[in-house]
Amino acid sequence: MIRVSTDPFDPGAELSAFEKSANGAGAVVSFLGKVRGRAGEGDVKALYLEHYPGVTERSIAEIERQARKRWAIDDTLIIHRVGELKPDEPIVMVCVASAHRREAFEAADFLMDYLKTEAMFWKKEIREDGASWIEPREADYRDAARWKRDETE
Amino acid sequence: MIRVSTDPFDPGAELSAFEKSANGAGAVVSFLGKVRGRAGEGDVKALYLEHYPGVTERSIAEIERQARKRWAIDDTLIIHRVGELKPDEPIVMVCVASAHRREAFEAADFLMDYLKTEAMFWKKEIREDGASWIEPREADYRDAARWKRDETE
Amino acid sequence: MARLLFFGKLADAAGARQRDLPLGDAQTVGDLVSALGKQEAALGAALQEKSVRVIVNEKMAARDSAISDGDEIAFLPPVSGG
Amino acid sequence: MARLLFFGKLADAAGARQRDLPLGDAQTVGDLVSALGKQEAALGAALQEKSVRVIVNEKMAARDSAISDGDEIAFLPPVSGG
Repeated sequence: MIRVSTDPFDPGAELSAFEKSANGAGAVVSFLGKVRGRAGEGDVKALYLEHYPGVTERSIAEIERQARKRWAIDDTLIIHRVGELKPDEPIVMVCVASAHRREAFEAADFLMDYLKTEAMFWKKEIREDGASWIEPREADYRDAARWKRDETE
Repeated sequence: MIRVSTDPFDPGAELSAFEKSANGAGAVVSFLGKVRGRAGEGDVKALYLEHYPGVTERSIAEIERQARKRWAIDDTLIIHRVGELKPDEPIVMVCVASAHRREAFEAADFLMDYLKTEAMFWKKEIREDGASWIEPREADYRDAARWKRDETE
Repeated sequence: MARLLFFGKLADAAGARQRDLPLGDAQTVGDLVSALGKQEAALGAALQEKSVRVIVNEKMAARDSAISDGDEIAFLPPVSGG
Repeated sequence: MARLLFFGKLADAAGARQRDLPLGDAQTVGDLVSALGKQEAALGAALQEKSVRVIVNEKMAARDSAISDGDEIAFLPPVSGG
């Protein structure tokens, strides 16, 4: 399931519903991203996230389709907040259920790398001293490139 | 925190408490292992897990110490059930909080590999047609060996 | 008339997230960007960056993609989710 | 008298998870396993497997580790957690 929403979500409740509906899977990996209160340049007061309704959801669905092609996945859950978020608020959550832990770990890792570099979100950091749009770090592109390397090996 | 207990646990509630106490961390990865109702040799009625009280907890603490040496970890939670478990019951949960998602993913992955091959648990599979003690699969040893290879590179 | 959408830092450059604009002589995305740049140099330069992707009617497009009246033309800077 | 603990399949081989036993002449873990093997061949063979680890008084031990009265001597087959 893919959910892009301005509504806050409760990571514990999401994992609970997901793992129960994934009975039989054996392995469930979750990733939760929370807004960090500190950035390189100072204290973060808030994040503001924009998306392209419809197009963003389809860009995530395409990423999820790629994951299902590569790994034996029983089920996935992808939640992404948009709008204004305060420090420590959950911003993104990815859950993957699979028969085997290696597949669940790799698929969740892949989904996060691609959500960071391919999914259509734009993130503005609002600090005491101003605001700026964030772009993926070099490390994010490197992380995402790992999976492309794998494809050609 | 390390918890080895015959009591059932609620993965959603555990993640909820963990991620709230890990405020400031940014990235939280969880792994949940559930009893699978099917094994290679037939339907599983139950698992029976044994441990060596005191020694088992210390073997897990040693694994956790190794993880903290390798990755910048803010906090961890390791829960392992013992006693008799039915299919679909949560058996193991690992949560890792870190500033960065790569560290959180790798540390959780490492903890699970080592829990499978190093932590002092013994698992009996109770099937319709009998019962047998389980040993790590070849793949489990291979997974754990990945981290040793890394150390010497 | 076409509907232009600007995301992230491009909305700052355009001063709006959305703009309805007569296409005039512009027959491709590239033509449209050039025409905009003649009026607003900073916006033109921002849209011309290689990292900017274009989506026409919710489908990935290129600089030489044809555009026509009624199209929704979105300009996307590098994404940053998660 | 020492306390022997058997885990996993070794408890099946020993017929019990715990056994209190006079050490007799046994001065090392290896001596003890040999002595047990003379009475119970199957148990002796199971304990002699290379994959079986030994813990004496909650500390990892070897076959030539010394043992004495009052020790807790645990025999551990390959683990299988998670």
